[in-house]
Amino acid sequence: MTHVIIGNSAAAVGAVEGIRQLDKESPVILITEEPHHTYSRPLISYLLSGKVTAEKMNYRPEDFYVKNHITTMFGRKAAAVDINAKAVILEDGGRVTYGTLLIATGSKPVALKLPGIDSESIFPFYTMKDAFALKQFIRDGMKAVVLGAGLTALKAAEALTTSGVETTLVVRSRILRNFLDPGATEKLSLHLSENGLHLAIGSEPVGITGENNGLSVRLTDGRILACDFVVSAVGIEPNKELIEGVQIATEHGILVDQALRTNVPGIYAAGDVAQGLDLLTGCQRVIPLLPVAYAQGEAAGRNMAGGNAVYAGMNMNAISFFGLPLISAGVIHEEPADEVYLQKSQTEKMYRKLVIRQNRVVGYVLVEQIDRAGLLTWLIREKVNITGFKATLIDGSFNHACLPPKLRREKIAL
Amino acid sequence: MKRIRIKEEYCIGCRLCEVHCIAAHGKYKNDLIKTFKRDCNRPSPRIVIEEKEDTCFALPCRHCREAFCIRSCLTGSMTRDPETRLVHNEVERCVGCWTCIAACPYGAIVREGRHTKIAAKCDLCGQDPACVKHCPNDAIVYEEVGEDDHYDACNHR
Amino acid sequence: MGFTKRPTFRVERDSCRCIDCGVCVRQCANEVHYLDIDTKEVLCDSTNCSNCRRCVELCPTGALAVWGAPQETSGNAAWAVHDIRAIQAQANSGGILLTGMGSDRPMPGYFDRMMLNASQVTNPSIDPLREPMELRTFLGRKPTVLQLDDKGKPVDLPPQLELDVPIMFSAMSFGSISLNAIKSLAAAAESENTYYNTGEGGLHRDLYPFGKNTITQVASGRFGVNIDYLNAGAAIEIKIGQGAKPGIGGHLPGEKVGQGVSETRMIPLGSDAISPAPHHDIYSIEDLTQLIFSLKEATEYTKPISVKIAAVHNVAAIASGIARAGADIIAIDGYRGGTGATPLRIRDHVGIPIELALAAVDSRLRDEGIRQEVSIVVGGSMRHSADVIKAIALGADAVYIATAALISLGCHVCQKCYTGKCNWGIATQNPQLVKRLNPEIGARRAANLLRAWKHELKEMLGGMGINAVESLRGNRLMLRGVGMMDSELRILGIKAAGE
Amino acid sequence: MLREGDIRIPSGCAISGFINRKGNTVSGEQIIRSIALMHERSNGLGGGFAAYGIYPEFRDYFAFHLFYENHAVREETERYLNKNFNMEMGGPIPTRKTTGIRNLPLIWRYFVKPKLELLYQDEMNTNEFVVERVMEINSSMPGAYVFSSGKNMGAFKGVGYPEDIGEFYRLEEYKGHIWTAHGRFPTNTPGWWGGAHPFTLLDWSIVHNGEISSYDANRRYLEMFGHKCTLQTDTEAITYIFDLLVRKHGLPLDVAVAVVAPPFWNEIDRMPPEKRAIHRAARLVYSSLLINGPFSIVLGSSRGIMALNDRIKLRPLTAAEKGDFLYVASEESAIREICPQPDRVWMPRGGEPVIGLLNDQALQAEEEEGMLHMAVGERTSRS
Amino acid sequence: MVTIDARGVYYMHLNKRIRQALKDGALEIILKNVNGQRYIADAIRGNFSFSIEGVPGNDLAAYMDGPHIVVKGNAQDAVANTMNGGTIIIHGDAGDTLGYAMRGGEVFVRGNVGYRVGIHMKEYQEQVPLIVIGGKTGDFLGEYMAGGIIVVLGLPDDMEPVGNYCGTGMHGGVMFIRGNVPDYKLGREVQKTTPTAKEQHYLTGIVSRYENYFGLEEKTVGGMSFTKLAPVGIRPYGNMYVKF
Repeated sequence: MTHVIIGNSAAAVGAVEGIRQLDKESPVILITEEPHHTYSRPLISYLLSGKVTAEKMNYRPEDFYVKNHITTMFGRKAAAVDINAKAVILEDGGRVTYGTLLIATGSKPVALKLPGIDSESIFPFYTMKDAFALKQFIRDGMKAVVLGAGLTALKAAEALTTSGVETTLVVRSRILRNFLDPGATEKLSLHLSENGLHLAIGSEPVGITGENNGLSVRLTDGRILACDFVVSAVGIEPNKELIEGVQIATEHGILVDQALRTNVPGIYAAGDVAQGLDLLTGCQRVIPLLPVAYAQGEAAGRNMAGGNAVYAGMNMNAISFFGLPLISAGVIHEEPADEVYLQKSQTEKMYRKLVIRQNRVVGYVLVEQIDRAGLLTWLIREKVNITGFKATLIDGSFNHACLPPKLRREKIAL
Repeated sequence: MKRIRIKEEYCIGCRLCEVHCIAAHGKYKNDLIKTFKRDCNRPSPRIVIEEKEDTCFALPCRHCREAFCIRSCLTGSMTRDPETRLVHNEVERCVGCWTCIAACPYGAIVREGRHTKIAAKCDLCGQDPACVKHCPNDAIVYEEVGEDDHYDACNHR
Repeated sequence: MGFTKRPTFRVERDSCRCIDCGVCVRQCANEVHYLDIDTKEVLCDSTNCSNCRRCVELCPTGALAVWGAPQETSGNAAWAVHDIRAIQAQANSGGILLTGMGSDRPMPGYFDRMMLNASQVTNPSIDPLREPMELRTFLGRKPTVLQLDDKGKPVDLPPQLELDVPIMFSAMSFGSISLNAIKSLAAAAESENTYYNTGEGGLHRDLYPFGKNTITQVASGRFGVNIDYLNAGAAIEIKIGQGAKPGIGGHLPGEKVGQGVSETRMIPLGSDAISPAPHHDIYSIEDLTQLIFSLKEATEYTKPISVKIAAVHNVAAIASGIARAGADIIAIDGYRGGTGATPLRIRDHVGIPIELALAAVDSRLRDEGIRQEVSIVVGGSMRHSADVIKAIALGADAVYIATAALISLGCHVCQKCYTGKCNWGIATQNPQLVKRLNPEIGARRAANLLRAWKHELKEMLGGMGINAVESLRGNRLMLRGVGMMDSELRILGIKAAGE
Repeated sequence: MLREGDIRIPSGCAISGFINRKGNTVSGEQIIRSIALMHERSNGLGGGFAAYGIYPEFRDYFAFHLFYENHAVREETERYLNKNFNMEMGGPIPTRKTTGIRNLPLIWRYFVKPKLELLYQDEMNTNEFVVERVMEINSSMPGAYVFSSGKNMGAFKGVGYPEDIGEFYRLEEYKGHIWTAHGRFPTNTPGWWGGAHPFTLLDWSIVHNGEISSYDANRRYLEMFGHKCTLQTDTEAITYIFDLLVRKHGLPLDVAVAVVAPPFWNEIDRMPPEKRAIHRAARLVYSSLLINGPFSIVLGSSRGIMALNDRIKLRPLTAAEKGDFLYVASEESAIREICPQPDRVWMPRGGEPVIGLLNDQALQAEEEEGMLHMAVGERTSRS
Repeated sequence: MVTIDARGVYYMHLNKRIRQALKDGALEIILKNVNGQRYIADAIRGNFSFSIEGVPGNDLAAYMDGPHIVVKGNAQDAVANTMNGGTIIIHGDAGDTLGYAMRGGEVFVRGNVGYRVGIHMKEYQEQVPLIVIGGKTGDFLGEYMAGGIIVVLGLPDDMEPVGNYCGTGMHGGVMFIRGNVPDYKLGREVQKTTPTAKEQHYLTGIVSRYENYFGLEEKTVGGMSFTKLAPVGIRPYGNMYVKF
């Protein structure tokens, strides 16, 4: 049976590895509009700031596809899927028939609709290509305005600042509100400011004027930010054009069950394009995070190869800005019935929040002191009843020795 | 394949494993005094003692069969050696995003030193683990295990 | 009284080598080492140092040393420092001085003044590495005449203990030492085919699998003694006395009676375990017969019964009585024997040297023609294999070792067993200290000790041209005394060197 | 200087012996030639012989051979003998002047029977009575020493080379069916006649080559049972061991052999159960009677002879057969000297006894209640 | 039911026969003409019953665990030595060291007992040994006592029920002595109190069991009150020693 994968990022790589764990023989065809090897999309800000070189962007070694006996079709855009004929129709007219198909087309930036947005000095920041373009453009001493409050926007702003560009981040509501609670945002905001990133909080751009000699970004609060260029990173959305008109069920993304199956037999979806199971809520949700994409891809790949994998994702994000690490996972915004435990230092950046629901940890936010966060992630993922060692979680002394002996032995197989 | 096995009942909480782990991974290889007195960038211990009242034991990386760190790694630097089946971090490719720290259920991945942005974890010291060698009570042993006996609690999902 | 307690030992930290890793802090149960919160440095206060040397041994950089405290200079030839200190302690408290281990006084011993023989020309020494060398030893009553039935088959022999090496681990109870220490000895006894002794503290359930290498003890406290216990081991030993405290009972303080000890001794958690000085069913020798045979009845005559006594003045006559009372083994403990806790004056001033006691007992039993009816086991500071072989030449069938066994497990002879804070996990019931002794390591080390001594025994035997240990037993011609008085030579039954 | 017997003197030796299983007697000339051939193995400080069947006319009497230092002792001893025994005949043993023999004691011989009333009074059997009296004389009458006390047998020994001793005692004039001989190489020069081999008790005699490392262990055990080892010699102890095991404890000779030269434990452990049981029991009960160290012995008795090596064969021993004759000696040459063409020659293994018994007919003539129980085959082999 | 005539039978043979009978399935053994045979029921475990006619020898029921023994006569020394469980009813007097180191089970003696009774008696979890003595006791009653219950009824009410040095070294358990015990007779480790109501109720039960076992009329044991003896502390010698 031929397995076909559309995509070339984490979910696609996960699928390749998932398939090959169980099926070393069957042909696998990977179709991607990108003309190059798989790379790690989150690293584009590192590329911009010069922390990594293009060569080190590779998400897997150069020979990865060869070693896994994958037929790659780089630079070939899949245009449509013919579910009756079980074939992928390429933009260039080619057809690739499949036994199983994985749609891992990822997401694309949300286009900002704004007067003047079509200026040449307005840069998207989503692909390696975008990062290269921006890197070519910037010069020390330039001024930039970054639009957006998500991870991409912040990483771009950080990279620009680090590169000597005086940068202002325009944030409509709150920085990283999907990942941080207000307390953590406060710590982060302070840190960003201290490191020279200007923040324009609580406003939106209403228009951009000017041309090559300088742009002016007008904000809702009346301010006008002069800059040399604008980076737009206001959000992403699932890249599901491919299946328009096909009977594959979608909401925000392509709906998949816990086995990553779409409603059409033989067709799977994974990654940013998929709207898969959320471990915590049990609902289907797009979770546009690389670890989730990879894990979904891997599970989908196993299932394509006849395996029996299930996966439910959860919010889990680790990031750092100007050296300040932050990790959050699960439920960040508590509900009224939840117990919340907060620790924060008045003078330092340390911040720690724990959300407990029915004697189970359901979420946490850590700033600065992030060590061993995975223990908490594990508690969330395994839905461990914390009665008996809750106090150690609250005071922060929690470690494996605090677990009840039976649970500890099961986990660690001492 | 050989793996580290820990024996909770014999761990005496002396933390010699941590001390020797630091020295084994520092630039003055295995020289404790130089490592601790001269290396202000000395590495973090890859093994930590878990301790609570009467209970204590060492906990290094389990090299899980289904490793969350590998799945989570943003750069692909966390990989599994096809020969030894060990999970290791290619430090040249690691950017210190700490996603692995968020993912590792054992808390066995640490931030290296004070100033680097590299994740560090147990590498079994090239098949001769310093922690095992210096454990005074054989609470950490290095022994042959079958593929299926691999101590691993991560393969639930 | 407002005097500051002065340290007996001085801990010295070489700051050039100390890396402030804190291993010493975590290992010292006496809280000598500590981490200074302000300076983040590891410091120490010697006041409570017992010189157990745990910190010295575990310090990864060798930064620590422990010395005898230098300010103790007030003694003189007539008034030794320890005498002065004892008076001060008693003036403070009004109490009986309590101490642990065997005596640290230079008690006269004879092993070091007896030299072994070796073959030269007239008979060959034997190379034990390549030629057979037998140490197998049987303990138990031997019939005077080997009775054969009509078919020439031997008629039932009395039960025997069979040892591959004539060294056993002496009685140390669970309570006085940790379960891990006992497990170590039990496993070593199993691997080397010899026996360990439960002492009077009962038999923990984890030790039942070692039954065939176990000697269970019945002492005056009868702790943990029930039918299962009596049947669990290979032999039963009635403890009358021990060398470190002849005539004195035992006392395990309630704080050492934790869950395990409580279950094993079958006494309530936290209660004192007091062993009366005598067995209250033995006030005379015929009562001993009664106890011996009650145990034989209880075990249906399947196990040899040993009787352990301290070496005291009249030991030869007592031993003869014990043999005639029906004991199969007599264990004699000399005045240098150790213990977990004993009144100091008793330990240092009661009893007689094991060498003389052994020689006297062996001779006496031979004079009475009953030596074969009972095996003799001696203990009390058997420091090395040469002590063992000399004891056998004097007439012992086997020896008991205890202090040496504990040293093999890690004991550094700091003599503070009675505090319950043994940093080596041996003489303690504190779970965190107990786990410091990994019984797998302990078993390996104790077995190594036995094997090492076994090799040495063989080497010395081979030198004497003897290839079976029984040919050395009571073979006093293989010994010569140096620097002894005639009376001592006579009692030992040996000639002076050169004769 | 301490006299031999007060101290223990290790020594090396030559031994030889033979038996005619039909009981046919030969003169002492042969055994002298045999032992003389091994002249180099001795140093002139001891030689001796045991001969069985030499006193047929006194078959029912214990033949006591004694050394006396002087006539006063002799008279005292004779008083003691007369008090305890009925004496059939007594007088000096005939000797001849020989150049190699000096410093000779008085050497007397008596043919005696225990006084019946004393036997009844002490409730003792004859042998026990005799042993006790011999021990008494040897331990408490300085200057008197019984060196032979069996029936229809005798030991002849002294200080000198064995061939000289043989000549001195005029052994060519005796005819016996068992002869054993010994040439001694002691490590000092005590010159005491009692120290020479063979050592005897009742009709046991032993000639021994080697030194027993287990001597004191053996001795102290034996002494518990009334054997007084007065001579500080290991050979004497061997005699007593066999006396204890075979005569007093009634064990078969092969069990006695399993005591004195037992197989190693690992061999015992590999034996079939029944055999293992007897070997285990023998070693366990009589562990103190294991004879450790180098030895080869020829044990003589009125039933026959047994030659035995220590269990790891640290001393030489050769055996040979020719017709009714069984020969054993330290060296093959000593056998070939008197039996040039044996039917068979072999070297027994360590701990493997070579046993030659008188056949039934010959035995009938020698039978005596309570003596030997060599209820074993001619040769026992343990493997 | 098996009856064994013990007249002239050496104890080893008698006990061997008893063990054999039990192995063969006997549940009840009647021993007739017992006179001095030692170790009867020594280390016997199980739900057996013994009826002993005569005077059993020393160490009756040593290490015993379970059986029910009725002695129709006096018993000698060391009855119930280190006993673990079972019941012994003695229809007469008993000797010294009865119940030495006894850990469980019950002994009822109709008459007097000797010295050192209940010495070093213990208890462990649900095992609480009980000795009930109808008559008087010798000195050192309950010496070293570490657990269990001793009840002395002191019948007839003509003189003090216990001897001197009662409860010396006692560090566990409790004794109830019917009538008074003058202070001079007590070890310094013992304190004297009055039984609680609950204990009184317990003692009433004990008394009626005593009367029952020995076929006595109700109220044979008169109404005299009990003195309770209990240890001052569980660490009687805690301050005796100075760590050196």
